[in-house]
Amino acid sequence: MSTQPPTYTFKDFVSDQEVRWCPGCGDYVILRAMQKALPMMGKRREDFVFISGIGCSSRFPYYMETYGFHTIHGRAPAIATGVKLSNPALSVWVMTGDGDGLAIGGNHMIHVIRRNVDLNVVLFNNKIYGLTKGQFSPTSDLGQKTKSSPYGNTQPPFNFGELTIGSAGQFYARTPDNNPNDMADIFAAAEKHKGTSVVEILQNCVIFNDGAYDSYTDKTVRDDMLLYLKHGEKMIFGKEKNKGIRFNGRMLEAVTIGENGITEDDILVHDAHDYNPSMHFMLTQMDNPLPVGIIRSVETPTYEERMATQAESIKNRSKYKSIDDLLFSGETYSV
Amino acid sequence: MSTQPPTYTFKDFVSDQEVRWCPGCGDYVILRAMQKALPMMGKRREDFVFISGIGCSSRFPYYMETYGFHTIHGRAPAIATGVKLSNPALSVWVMTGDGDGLAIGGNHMIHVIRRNVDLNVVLFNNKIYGLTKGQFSPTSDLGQKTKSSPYGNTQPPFNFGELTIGSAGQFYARTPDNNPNDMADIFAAAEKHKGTSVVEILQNCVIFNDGAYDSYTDKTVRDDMLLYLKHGEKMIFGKEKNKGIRFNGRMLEAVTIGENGITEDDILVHDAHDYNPSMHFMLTQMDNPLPVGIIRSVETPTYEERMATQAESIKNRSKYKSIDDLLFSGETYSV
Amino acid sequence: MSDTATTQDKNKIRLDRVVIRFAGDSGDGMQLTGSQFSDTSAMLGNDIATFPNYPAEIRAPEGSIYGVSGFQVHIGEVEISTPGDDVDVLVAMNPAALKTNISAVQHGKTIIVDADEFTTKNLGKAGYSDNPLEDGTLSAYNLIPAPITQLSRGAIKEMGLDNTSMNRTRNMFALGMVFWMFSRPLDYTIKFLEKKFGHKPQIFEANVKVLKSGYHYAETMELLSSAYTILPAKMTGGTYRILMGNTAIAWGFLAAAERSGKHLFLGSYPITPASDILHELSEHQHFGVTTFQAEDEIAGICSAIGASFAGNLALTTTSGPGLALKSEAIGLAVMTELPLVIVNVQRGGPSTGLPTKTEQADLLQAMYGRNGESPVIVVAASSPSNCFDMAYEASRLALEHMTPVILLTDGYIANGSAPWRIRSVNDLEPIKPAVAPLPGEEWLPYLRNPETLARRWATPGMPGFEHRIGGLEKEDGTGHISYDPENHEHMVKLRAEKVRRVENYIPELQLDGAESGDLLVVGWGGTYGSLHTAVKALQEEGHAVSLAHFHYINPMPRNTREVFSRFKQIVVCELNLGQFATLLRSSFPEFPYLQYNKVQGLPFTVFELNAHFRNLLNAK
Amino acid sequence: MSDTATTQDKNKIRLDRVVIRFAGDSGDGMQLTGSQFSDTSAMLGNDIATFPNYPAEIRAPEGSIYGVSGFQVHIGEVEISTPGDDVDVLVAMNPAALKTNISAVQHGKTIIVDADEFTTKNLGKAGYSDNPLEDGTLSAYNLIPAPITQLSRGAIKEMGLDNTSMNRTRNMFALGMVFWMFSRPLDYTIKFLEKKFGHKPQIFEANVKVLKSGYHYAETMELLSSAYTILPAKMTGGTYRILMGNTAIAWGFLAAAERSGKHLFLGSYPITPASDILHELSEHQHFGVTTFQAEDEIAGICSAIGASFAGNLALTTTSGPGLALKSEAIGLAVMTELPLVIVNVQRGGPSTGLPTKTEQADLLQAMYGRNGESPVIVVAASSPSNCFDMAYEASRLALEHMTPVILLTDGYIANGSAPWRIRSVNDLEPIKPAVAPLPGEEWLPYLRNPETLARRWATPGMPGFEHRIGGLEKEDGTGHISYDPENHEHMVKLRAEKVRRVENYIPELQLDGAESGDLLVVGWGGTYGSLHTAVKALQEEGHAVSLAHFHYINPMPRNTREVFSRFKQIVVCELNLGQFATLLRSSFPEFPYLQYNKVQGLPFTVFELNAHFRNLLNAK
Ligand SMILES: Cc1ncc(C[n+]2csc(CCOP(=O)(O)OP(=O)(O)O)c2C)c(N)n1
Ligand SMILES: Cc1ncc(C[n+]2csc(CCOP(=O)(O)OP(=O)(O)O)c2C)c(N)n1
Ligand code: SF4
Ligand code: SF4
Ligand SMILES: [Mg+2]
Ligand SMILES: [Mg+2]
Repeated sequence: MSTQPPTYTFKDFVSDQEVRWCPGCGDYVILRAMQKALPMMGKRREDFVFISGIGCSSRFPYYMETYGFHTIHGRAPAIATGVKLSNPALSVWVMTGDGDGLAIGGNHMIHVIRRNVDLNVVLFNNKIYGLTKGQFSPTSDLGQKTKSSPYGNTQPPFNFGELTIGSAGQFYARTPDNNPNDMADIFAAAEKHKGTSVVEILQNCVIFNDGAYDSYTDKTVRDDMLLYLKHGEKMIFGKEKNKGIRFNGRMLEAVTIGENGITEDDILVHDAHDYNPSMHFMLTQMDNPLPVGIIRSVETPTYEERMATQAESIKNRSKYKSIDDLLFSGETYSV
Repeated sequence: MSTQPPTYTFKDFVSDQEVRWCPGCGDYVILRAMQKALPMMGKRREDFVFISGIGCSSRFPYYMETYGFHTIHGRAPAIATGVKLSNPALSVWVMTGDGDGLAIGGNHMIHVIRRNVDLNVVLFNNKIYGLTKGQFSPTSDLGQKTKSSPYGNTQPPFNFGELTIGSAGQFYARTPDNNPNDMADIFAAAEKHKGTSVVEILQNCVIFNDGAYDSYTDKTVRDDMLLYLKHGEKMIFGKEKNKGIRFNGRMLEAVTIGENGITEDDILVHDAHDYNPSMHFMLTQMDNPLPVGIIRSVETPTYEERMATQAESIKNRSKYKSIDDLLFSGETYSV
Repeated sequence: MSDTATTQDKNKIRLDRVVIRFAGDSGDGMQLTGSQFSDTSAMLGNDIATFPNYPAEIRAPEGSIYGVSGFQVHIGEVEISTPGDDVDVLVAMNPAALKTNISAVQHGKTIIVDADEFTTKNLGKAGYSDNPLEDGTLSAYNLIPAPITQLSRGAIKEMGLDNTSMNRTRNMFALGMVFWMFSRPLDYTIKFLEKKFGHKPQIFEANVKVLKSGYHYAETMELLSSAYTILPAKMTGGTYRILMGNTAIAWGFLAAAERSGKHLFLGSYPITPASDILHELSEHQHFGVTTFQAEDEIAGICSAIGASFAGNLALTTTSGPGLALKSEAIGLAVMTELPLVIVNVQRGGPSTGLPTKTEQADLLQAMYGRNGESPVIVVAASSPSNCFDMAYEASRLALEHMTPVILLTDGYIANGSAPWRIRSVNDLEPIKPAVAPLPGEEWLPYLRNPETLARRWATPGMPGFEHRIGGLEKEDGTGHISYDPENHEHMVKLRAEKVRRVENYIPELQLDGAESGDLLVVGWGGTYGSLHTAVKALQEEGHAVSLAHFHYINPMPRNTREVFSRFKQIVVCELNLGQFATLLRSSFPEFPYLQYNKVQGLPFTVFELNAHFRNLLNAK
Repeated sequence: MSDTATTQDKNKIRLDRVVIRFAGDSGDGMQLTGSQFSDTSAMLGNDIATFPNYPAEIRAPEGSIYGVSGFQVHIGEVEISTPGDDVDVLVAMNPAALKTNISAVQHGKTIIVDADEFTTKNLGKAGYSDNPLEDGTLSAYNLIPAPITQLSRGAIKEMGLDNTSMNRTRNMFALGMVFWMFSRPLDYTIKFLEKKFGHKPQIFEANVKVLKSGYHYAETMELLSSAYTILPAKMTGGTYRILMGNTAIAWGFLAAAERSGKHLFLGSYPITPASDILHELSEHQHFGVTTFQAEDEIAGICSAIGASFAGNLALTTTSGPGLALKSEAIGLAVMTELPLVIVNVQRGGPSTGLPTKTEQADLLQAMYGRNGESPVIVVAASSPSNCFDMAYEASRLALEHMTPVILLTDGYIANGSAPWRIRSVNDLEPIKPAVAPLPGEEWLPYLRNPETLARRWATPGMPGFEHRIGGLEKEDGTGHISYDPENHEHMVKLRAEKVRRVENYIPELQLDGAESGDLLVVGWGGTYGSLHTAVKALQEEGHAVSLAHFHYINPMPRNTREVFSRFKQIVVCELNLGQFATLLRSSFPEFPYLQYNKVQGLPFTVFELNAHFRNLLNAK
């Protein structure tokens, strides 16, 4: 870690493994965005670690020329915690899916967020189990027909933004899978953020849930259906940039500037750094338009920082300077 | 279920098992409150089922003269789901602790809440693992010294209210362990509510975390530190009933009526039934005063209702009226 | 199909069996093609067995080696128990399909390829540097290079379809060719296409046209000196259907629910190759079946335990890694003596292993994978259609003996299919679940049936039987928590004895072959087809060899020791390193056991078994 | 304590060993009292073994049967290997303590009770209808009813303490009495009290006063015809301390981390009786130990696997149900060939079972509780102090052989304590973990050491060795995903062989006793003390009996077969229904194995073993 890292290009992060996702899968965009983002991060290649569970999305580490671990279903956050606590200098990424990260892995997910371990979590949310060929997931829509819900899904979905904030999350961003540059920027911001950074990607599965996000991302609607958030800027959207978000006394709502006496002054400014998560929570409650970008980004001590501080203070006080001190401590006697 | 249930008293719900909690444990109050509440519910005794995991709190079912199942650590919500889906006429209670329900059982907890299975979840939050003799739990305070955090806990806690709402929860109530009557009322409301009802009890463990809630519940402070919420009423508290809650443009805050030009009109009215959880979330963010009572109570279809509706509609359309229809369906041939 | 009916009877060479493998890109519809061939053959009265071979990837890039999908069909006038070792006819729709499948074809056998696909680009993707159709490497085979793509397109060129749709008909051309070769009529497939494409008449018509073109092409070009025919097999009279193992499992449970008067509850989490059971049961929720897709395997089994506590026929389905996760909860069902069926469709391990491949390496996990002395019943299904019976049996044992039952199948029989003689549920022996006594009768939660030791089962909602159970050690009778040392030992032994006594309620071991002899082949589970075929062939040659195939593993049939004692040699054959042999050695240490093992993610071939047994017989 | 020093030498009856049990209410401080007695005895040079018996409840109501807490001490001039079967002196602080402990006391032995506590109310709570001190039921014992409460209060009545504080000194009175009986000095305890109550001088003083009162009371009242003494044992020279099994485990890992140059990482979730290992290591985070209390057992082991991937000595600790939950993840460590130690402190099962009691019934789970062919090293500790050695051994094997190791202990040795001869970490054989080659050297993730087959280990942060591993089957060498059938079989066998070869790196089986004979007693794990004592007694009587005690279970020592062949009979003794016997039968089926089993949540008594072995020796 002593010398300046070399200047990398995305090619330095392409592994020799053939990429095996279905042609047209949204995962390709994520891979490319990541390979673009890593050279921006000012870290050495050997210090990146990608950890995944099981799922199409979890194949990700194989394609990165970094350290990687394709583990077992749902457990990537726990394994990544072990890696990070062992070597805090590493940049540790958890690559997961809506099934891997929120069904079987939901507990590890909320706990890692609560602890604020300095990991970057990227969740590929295609609202379906891809690898097992199309069962509903915890983010599938009500009524969604899948192999295991042939008559329509009856389980209301998680909203991952809401859940992250409900788990005391300090960084949450959301981005569609059709804009690799924005995505790369978000990855870079996630890496820069100290603490658990959660990035949810609205990912299209062309085989089992094609078009899941068309109502937001289709060219014809996206200007009106997506709200691109930027810290410190007004929450304005729409083809004509004439719509915005205000608080109506109960919740956030979209309004048109110039209608019903609404002026730009009524429109809220996005403060991603507000320690109190109330506004961020309210943003996660919106779906028309759907907020994308960095919704929350607040720095508080990470778990490993707290641990390190504690260990340091023990060292200073402890009467045991070596293991032998401990073994021979207290009441001993000789024969 | 045909006839009117008999008139019960609390004694009808006392089992023959000797209660084995430590003298002075807050769990006794919960037990008594429950035994008081059940006769109010208009159900037959055989239709109550208490399901727990492992922990001091999870001993609860043994003491109730109802059906009961003391299962394994963390799994009560999943087991209760099976019971309820099998027999929706039952009143099914999940009795759990902060370790059982939020550490090992955290995933089942958030999923049961998301699905809105019509269960009543009572979580005894003593911020400690009691049964295993005093390790920190996911709700332990930062810095809390326990057997496994001899130098102070370094893991920031969950706020269970926040987590419930983050998991799309529709009913959340919170109550201290020193008021069995209020508690019984909340139990009755939880049972009445269709969908997952979450009740968090601020429970004192006299042995391993005595006084954890003194800063809220002690006689000398409780009027100023607890905000008793009632649906439809203004959020007013304080010994002099002169304090209240308002929204300051960013979050909720406590103010004094009559100071700085604040009048009663500025004080918010509690709407537990608001479908949008924004205000409820903001209430969970407060800790001075700490809101208690029913914070959210919104009826949406339960999981088992959705399932039943679907099964009914399949029945009407299906070409298979019997299993034999299915076995002999499609392409068959005779030899 | 009337215009081909005439060719059915004359000029045919009669075969007693044939193995055909259709192989192509994942997008080429090989599974459908293969099923059409096997279904048509079944309708003609052949015995059949099929096995699909899916690629591990969902949709690998076109033309890639790892994107090849295959479907093997074995049909016969004789009894067919396996999808067959060696392929008589390989249909390879592209170079990658040829490359990955040729090792299954012996010299002298037939290979049909779509010659149009052997372009430089496709050859490269498959890793061929030269074109095998031209460099003579296939000279030892009966190679039929047909311009399938061109001819398919030609047949429908005037219809104005787009390229993709035209290409999608290629499989029908190949199917037509093979139909001609084996003298199968087209009408079943045409009916099928009608149903499938009814709402898209143009696509329907195109497919039929191409199908017929393939048929006529084969006939016209006289690709083969003559067509073959396979006459109907001699099968027990009855109504048949083709059934996949996983569907059979699902139906077996539906039948068991019906015949036990219990509601069926499935708590599950998807995992290859078990998910299809969940899919199938999810289709039938109106039969009083509840399927609950849980957040993980633990919640899957726990919801089932809750459903069992509430009085249901409770079921959970999974594969190896999922069974590992369920370990702790199975122990709870053992302790609380609740009925529960756990289906484990085995796949290649350890860990994630080879998820799409078959194996038998979860046997010891099923036996011992829990803390404490935690006995369960373990049974195994031996074939796709036997899956129905064993699902029924597992339900019966769980409900009548009040204990968890693990039913082992594997990826091979779960995805394989075979003819199944349909039985009406009314013809099945009824199941009599343990029940609580009538109101007022004396009852305690751990009162037992003195014969089976099953406890009597009261469920929430029954007035007067309120009680509490749990995972702490129980006092026999009352079910109260007990730390008493003697009670604990009593209960540990009682739970073991309860499972042991199940041997009185299961059939004795039946041998395939004579009751004594030189060699006893021992197998269990999904290897039955191969073992049976190999042993039968040797018996026909006059060897004194028999097969003892186990469906019941814990407890084992009560005549096991006696059967073993009547043979000179015993060889235990398994798709693992010897797990059943381990079990047999500890149960019946008095016999020496030879082992024959294979751990390649593949079933045994009849050939390798045959050779091995022959060696053993000759060596002695 | 100078004023008692004079009584040390005269008028003493010399005993070679004595067993004392202190029993009272959970609040009575019996654990502390017992430790003071055993520590003092250790200081005097006695060999000792102790065992606490906690109630299942945290704090049961005062005076209740299930609230009784006990602590047994066995001290001797001779070698002591168990806390003892029968109690020579029982101290019972209340009726419930008498009731629950009297069965361990033989007629003629001594019982000291606090007579003040035998009130009608307390007798009722204990379920006595009559007062046993008065109704003659204790006439067969040497009963010493002392008014302990009254005398304790009397000794400090002028100090102005509140009632509760006064009552809390009662245990010191009893301790003083027993100190006198066995001629122990008080100074060690006085020093201890000073440290404990240093900040509360009044309480300190009160305790010392009461302690001395008890001592003088015993002396003055001439309760016993005379005091006893137990001379120092002949132990190997060195510095000793008393060590509890769980502490020994923790320290063994600290030492292994130091001697392997690795950072120690513990990922764990609390569970009785394993939590103390987590507690102990949490105290020492400044030694480069990271303890991570995870949300559950799965996260516990997974964080450890992550730590192992990152290059640490990784550890997870649990008990039975927790091991079940870790099953799937252990498989991942097997497949990725990462070093990992899993400590399983066994308790009574199945399911939640008897969580505070001991058992050995997780052996087969440790061996087989995973999907697929998933071999791991299994070792077991045999005594509290051996826990240190086996923790060190488990670390060595994991790091040098790149594979998970399961270390089995049990509640009995985990909570028991015994003298441990302290070794400086510098005197321990260094551990040489597998390492990646130097920068530039050729390397692949699954390149192996040709002898051990351990793969070479590169960890994140090392430039030039970036690579990816995972749970899918690996191609040997490259570590790439491979679905190749032959590679799979090769790897399955290789993983088994890697574990098998560990037999070349572990010591041979050493017998306690002659190399051949009439009876070989076989044991493993925590039963060593009882087996050793029982066998030694028979040897002293001239019987040809030896003990083969296994610390290494998978693989077993390479001379096992040979050792077995030299005895006429083999009896396998375990606290389960015969799990090691099952393993032995399948590994060495040529020998007949007798079994001796007990499943009562309790250790073997020397008495019952002795009787059983004697029968076997006579029968032959
Ligand atoms: C213990 C275990 N249970 C189940 C599975 C099967 N499984 C593999 S991936 C997966 C779901 C994948 O869904 P998701 O995480 O959304 O990933 P995607 O394929 O959609 O990217 C499941 C159920 C498994 N491999 N292991
Ligand atoms: C699988 C498993 N892991 C761990 C344990 C040990 N254990 C029992 S209860 C408990 C925590 C109890 O804490 P909580 O739920 O807060 O209950 P409390 O005792 O405080 O009421 C733990 C860790 C167990 N019984 N099973
Ligand atoms: S199945 Fe869906 S998620 Fe998986 S690779 Fe294919 S398109 Fe992508
Ligand atoms: S340990 Fe704490 S929570 Fe448990 S019974 Fe005692 S006081 Fe209650
Ligand atoms: Mg997905
Ligand atoms: Mg608690």
